[in-house]
Amino acid sequence: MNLSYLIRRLVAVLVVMAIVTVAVFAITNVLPGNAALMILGENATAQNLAALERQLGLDRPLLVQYFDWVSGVVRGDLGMSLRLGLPVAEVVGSAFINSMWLAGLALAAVTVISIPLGALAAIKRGTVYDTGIGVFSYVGTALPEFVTATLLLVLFASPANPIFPAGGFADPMEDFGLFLTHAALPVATLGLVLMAHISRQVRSEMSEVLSSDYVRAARIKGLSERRVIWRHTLPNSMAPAVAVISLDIGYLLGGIIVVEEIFAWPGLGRLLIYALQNRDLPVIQAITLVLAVVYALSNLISDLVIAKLDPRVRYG
Amino acid sequence: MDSTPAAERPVLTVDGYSMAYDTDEGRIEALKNVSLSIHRGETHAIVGESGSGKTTLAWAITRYLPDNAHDLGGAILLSSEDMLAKTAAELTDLRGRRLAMVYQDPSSSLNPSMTLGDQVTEVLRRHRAMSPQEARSEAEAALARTGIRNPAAMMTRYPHEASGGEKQRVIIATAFACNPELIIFDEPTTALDILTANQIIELFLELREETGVAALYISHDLGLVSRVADTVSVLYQGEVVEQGDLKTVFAAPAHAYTQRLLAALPRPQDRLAVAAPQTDTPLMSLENIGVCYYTPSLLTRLLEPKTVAQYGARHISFSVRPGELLGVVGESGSGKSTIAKAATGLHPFEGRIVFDGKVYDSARALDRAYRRQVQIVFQHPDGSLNPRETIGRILARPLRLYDLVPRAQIAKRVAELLEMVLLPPEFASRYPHQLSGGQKQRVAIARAFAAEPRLVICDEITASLDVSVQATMARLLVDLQARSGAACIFITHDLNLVRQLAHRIVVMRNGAIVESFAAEDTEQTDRAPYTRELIDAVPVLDRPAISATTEVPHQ
Amino acid sequence: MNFLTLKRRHVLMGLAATTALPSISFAQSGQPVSGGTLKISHSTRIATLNPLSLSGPAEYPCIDMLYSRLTRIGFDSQPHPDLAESWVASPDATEFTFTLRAGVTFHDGTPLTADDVVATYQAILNPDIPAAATSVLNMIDTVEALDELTVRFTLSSPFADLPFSTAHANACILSRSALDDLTGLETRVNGTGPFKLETYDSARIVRMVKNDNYFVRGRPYLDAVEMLLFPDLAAETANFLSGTTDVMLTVQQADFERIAGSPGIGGQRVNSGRYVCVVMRQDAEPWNDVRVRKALAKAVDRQLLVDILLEGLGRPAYDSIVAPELQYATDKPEIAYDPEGARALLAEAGYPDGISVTMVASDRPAIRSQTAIVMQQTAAAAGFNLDIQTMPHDTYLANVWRKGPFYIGYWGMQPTIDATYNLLLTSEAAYQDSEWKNEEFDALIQAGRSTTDEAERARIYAEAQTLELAETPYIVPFYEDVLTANRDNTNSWQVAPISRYFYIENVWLDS
Amino acid sequence: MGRILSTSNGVAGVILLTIVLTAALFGPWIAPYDPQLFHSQARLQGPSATHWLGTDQFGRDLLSRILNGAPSTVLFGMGATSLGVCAGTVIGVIAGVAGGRTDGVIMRILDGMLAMPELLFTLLIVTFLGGGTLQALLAVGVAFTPGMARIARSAVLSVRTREYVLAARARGESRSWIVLREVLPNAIGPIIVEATIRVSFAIMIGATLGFLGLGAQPPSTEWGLMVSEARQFMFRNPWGVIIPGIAIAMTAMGFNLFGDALRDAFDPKRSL
Repeated sequence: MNLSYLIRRLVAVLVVMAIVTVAVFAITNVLPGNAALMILGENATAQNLAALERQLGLDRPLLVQYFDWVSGVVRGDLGMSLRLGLPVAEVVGSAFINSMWLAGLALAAVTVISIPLGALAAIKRGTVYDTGIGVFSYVGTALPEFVTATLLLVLFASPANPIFPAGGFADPMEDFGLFLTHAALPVATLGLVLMAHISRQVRSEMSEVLSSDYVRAARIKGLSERRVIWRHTLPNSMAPAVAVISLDIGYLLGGIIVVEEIFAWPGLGRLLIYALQNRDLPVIQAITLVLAVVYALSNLISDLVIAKLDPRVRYG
Repeated sequence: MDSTPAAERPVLTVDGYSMAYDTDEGRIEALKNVSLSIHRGETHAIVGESGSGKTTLAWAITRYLPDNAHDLGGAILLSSEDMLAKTAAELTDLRGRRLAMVYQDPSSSLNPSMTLGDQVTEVLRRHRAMSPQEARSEAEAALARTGIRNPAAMMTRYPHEASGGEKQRVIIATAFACNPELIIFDEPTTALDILTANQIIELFLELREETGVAALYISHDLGLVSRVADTVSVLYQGEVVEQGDLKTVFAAPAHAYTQRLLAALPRPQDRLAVAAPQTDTPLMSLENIGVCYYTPSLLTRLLEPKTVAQYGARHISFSVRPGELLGVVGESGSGKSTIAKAATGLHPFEGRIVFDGKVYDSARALDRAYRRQVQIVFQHPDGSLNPRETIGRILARPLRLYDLVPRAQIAKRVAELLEMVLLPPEFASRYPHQLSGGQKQRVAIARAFAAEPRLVICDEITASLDVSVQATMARLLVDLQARSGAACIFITHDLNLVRQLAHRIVVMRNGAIVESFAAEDTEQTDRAPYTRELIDAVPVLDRPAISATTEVPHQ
Repeated sequence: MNFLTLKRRHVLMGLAATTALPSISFAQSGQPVSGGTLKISHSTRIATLNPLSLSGPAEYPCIDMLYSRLTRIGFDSQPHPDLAESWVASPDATEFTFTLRAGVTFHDGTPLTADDVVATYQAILNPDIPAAATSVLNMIDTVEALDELTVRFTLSSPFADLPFSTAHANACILSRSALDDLTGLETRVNGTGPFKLETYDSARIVRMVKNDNYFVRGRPYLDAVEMLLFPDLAAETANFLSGTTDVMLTVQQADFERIAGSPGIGGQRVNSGRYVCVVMRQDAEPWNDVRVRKALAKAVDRQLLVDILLEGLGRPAYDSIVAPELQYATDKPEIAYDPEGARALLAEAGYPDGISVTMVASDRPAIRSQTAIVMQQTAAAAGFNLDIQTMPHDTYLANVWRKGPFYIGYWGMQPTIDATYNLLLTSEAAYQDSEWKNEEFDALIQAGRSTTDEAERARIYAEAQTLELAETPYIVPFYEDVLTANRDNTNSWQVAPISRYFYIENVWLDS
Repeated sequence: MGRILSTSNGVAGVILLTIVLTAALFGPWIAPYDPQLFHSQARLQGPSATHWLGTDQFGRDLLSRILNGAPSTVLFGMGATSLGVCAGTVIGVIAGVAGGRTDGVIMRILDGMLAMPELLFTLLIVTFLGGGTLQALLAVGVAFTPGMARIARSAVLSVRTREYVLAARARGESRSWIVLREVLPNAIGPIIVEATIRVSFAIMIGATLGFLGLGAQPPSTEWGLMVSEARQFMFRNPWGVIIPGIAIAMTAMGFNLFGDALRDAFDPKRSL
């Protein structure tokens, strides 16, 4: 991984950030109504509205607002949330941590479960495992999160059998066990779609490796089936598997938005929907920026992991 | 179990073996009643064209058949033990220890994420129960035996860090590691360039003498087989049509198919070239042509100054006289195809092209008149024709583009073109996927000549065809050249074929011209060492030429 | 225990109201026990604690616990003393003098003085500071502190209901130091209320703890109150039923029966004046013609709306924005669902084959679009072909509210008839959107607010209400009930019809 | 077509698709009741003889609403995808054919648009256009464009290096002829396959927008909206949530299976 490639990737990330912020700024500002109107709601007399707009700085020309905001970001100050009257960094910060807990757990569960599942389906091609996983993967990818979430709520968190709490959050630092019970259903919802998709991809990658010349050569060398799978097939399927997972991180970050809304998980997703409904521009900007950076970094990290797993891959 | 003593008992006996594949279109017989036997120290060659079933035989012997394959009958005995009866456990124990294999493509047959050393030691530790240290030193010795210069370093390298030749040596070392009774060689040199292939053949002969191992050598190249094999079986559509001692079979082939294979072998002495051109004024000359594939970007130049631009070919100058056939010979990566792309404006180039007196100094300068007079035919028949168009419309396109023929006569002209390349006129309404490789290449040639060009560039047009089809394609090209008076630049890696067709030959290596000479001066002593090496590397059978019969319809 | 109807009581104005805080005795079990933490679940975010401008349903209980006001509306919808022990009004209702309770301190220990009251009201009346209470206090001319504990208000025009206005939810008394840092008000609290703010995490929880030196002895009973946010109704309901929370602030009509019927839970249904209204802009066709408005009034099946939308938890209304509970409210004649009558009126008004018109409904709260959908069904038979157009709330606020010809409004209950009419129907009303300009009506309202004579005010407001019914400026199909629920261990949890005052200091938990 | 039916995926896909498409085309006409009609006595009932799939909170017949909602949900998915496919293909082909600097610039912009998760990107555009079915359709279409452009570009690039295209360029064919007659006919295959699979994704996003209240607005019978409206009554009549959920899943699965079968028919080598 030589220097020029790394610099080019980082420059690309910065360019993307610029595009994202301009786009978000343009989008949220062209709409009718603004944060002040939303705060006052039906108490918005003309006089009240003008006062609040002045207080929130919404009366300044668009371009001035944008460059003030950018100069703030460069200094690390993301500005104040229009609706919540709190520094955006604080509001988005705590939400970010909660969302990363959710995304992290979902990603871990997905990786631990879907890779072996996919491998099993590929190795035992044509058997009941294969078709079973095939059906699971098709059903999984066809259920939107809000349907899965609602069904899980009805099944596991209804008053009839409250196995899991129906949403809500517990601080992992204070009581990790309680936190896990709260996180169980959201992680399951997020994970289901991903597991279905990734196990199918791993299955097709593994099948290709199993039909490769070098696996055939390994078998003809008389190596035990276990060694052929563990030493020749799996290592070479890891790189494409990681590539598939990194592609789905975007889907995961999107899915968070819906799952947090349903399970009352105080994360970025829910904050974003609240900010969008209330035209809270600085918060929308901050969240979009954070999600885009997380997405770009995860792609970069997965590229590094792939380079580590597959010696052929050189970035130059 | 017959009582012949171990020495005379054959290592491998295939007795009346047949098998078939179940496919969507029903059951297809791949091997019909195949019998052969190989004794210790003997090398038995299986010769046949693609689709003859020779590779299927290799998988049958190693019992590594896909799920849709079924044994129909007969036996395969390894030292009189029936392989068909072996259990999976017995097979895993036997493979690598008593039976090994060397593959056609070394770069895809090695695990990309494992060092070369580990891929040799794992066989030793599996079958000869060696400790890791013993295995490592034994592996190093095995690599050294295959002539690899620095075996210790090679042990730690990954496959992508070694050349094609080095990888094939590692595979050979792995195969010989446990002194197996039988090794199957499945076209081990096809994927390598001629010189490296030659070295691998030498290595094979040495190791065979040393170990006395029985070898089954599968190949489509009769010339090569004549250098390595003691006995031979000729396979045609799954059947052994001829078998016996190699010398006698090649000297007096009994079966028509064998005769045709031998006849199709290009021999420099069987000259096919049209009459040499009289005038010396060139039709086209390339002056100092250079093609650059990669120029480092500003950023890379800033950070890694040592990266340099990479050229496909540089300082190339040669000329072609009207009606002449100029042979351009070189290995893959020598830049010969790059010149073809430059000459047809498919890739920007430096330097000048002078055609029929007119000067062109860049790819964009090549105007329509030039493009009509200079046509190109490519190597892969499958890729040359647009799968979505009928053969008739493909052939009609040049006629319409250069409006050579009034609209009404186009259909008639297309029929004439098809006959010109010995294809029935009703092929006009067919689609490319309904034709064989040879037939598709003929349509591509017909399309080139449809434009009534003055120069046709043939970029390895015979490389992906079977030997027998190659011969007829070469003869067709020469006939069309004679009839149309067009000049031709014939690009190939097959020196014998080019010596049959060309008036002059240009030898290229690493993007530069080694030398150029008249075809008849090839055997001169003052040839450049690289050219001499090329000539020696390709053995020529000393059979007298036999007139070729018409092509067997199946192709 | 449900408060079905509240009996109306007149408070004699003119005399210093000296009655102490109404000690509401409950036929509940046993003596109140102090201690414990009350957990209240709610589904809308507590976006800010700034008492001057907040308006969220979950935000009102917070400032009711954290702050006090001069006066406070009781469960009888009448103003009661709070920080002001007593007040005296001049006969012509242009001057009011409030005497503050002695020995009251803010949460930070600083004493409450008249100067704090004056500073608070000057902030509310300051045009540069956004304040929701301005519309009901704009008649105040000057506010002066006569001495440490007395404040005098002089009004620019007579206004008998000032004690109702000083009880406005957003008229909390702030300390002078708090008023210097306005943005600080969003997150920091220094009030005089029964509870002090401990943690404020708008995404999850607002926790308030007991204020030991609250000016009412022996209150509050609770050690702490936690407001827990559940944006998703299903999650909120499940947590409440499973006992994680003690009180569910607002219960949806759809779930009320099921929740109230669950073991260990008591549902409370309080009639209130919250209403949905159909706004018909009368400066253009066809709504300028009163017959068309009357025809639409006949095209609405009010009982069906109550049964289907409110699951019966509400009362049909007959096109008056004045809630029955309000002082001087008169009984309104029923308007039956009469499609033929409506069709005849339309024909008479020149629309023989009915009217097609677009009705706009914002998507929040959902009751707006639901009302529109049900009206579409019933009005079709009466010759009204309604095309329902739903849109996000922000687009509605910006483009349609007070501009569009025909849309659904949704308003909470106001404390007095004067406040109710001045909000919407008088020509200079704060949020006038019907363009129904009637001088006679304006004069009546002006007169109503300037006399303190009970009988006179009753006559004036009765006449105003008959005028409203005659002209039908709005179609008001029903009044919603306020629905809340609490576990059996939570005692004397109540919600006022106006749902701004909660008296959580009186709530106590069984041990 | 034969090859598509040969695999089990293909058969399942075709069956599901026929059900869904018949519902989408003839739904409103074969619905037993008017989807907006109230049966106020039969509110929130499970499946019964009169109402085969039960009723919602206003007593409206769920089967009629599903059939009536089919066109808006399914055609939404197809409309949004075809919008994304057309725009994406045009951009992808331009990038693929032009190559060099234009290709670089277009790819950077696409990377910018793909930097955000697709649902987030759609949410932003929907708030930009304001809620509503048409706006949601436009938003999903725009959100799909970068993904489709990338696929179109790679399809074009893989075809551009084929020798029959090089032969055409060598012959001196015009660029537009090469694109229309040689490149596109052969690149369209993978594009259509990807488009079919993306329709299921578009339907799910459309339903999610409906669920969040940013897509179709009441009284529409869009399935996502139906689920969100029924959630309030889920413990009194779970069918209100389950039935639209199953309908969405069936449609998405139908397109997924059919898309995979189509992909296998085009290049069997990559079959699963």
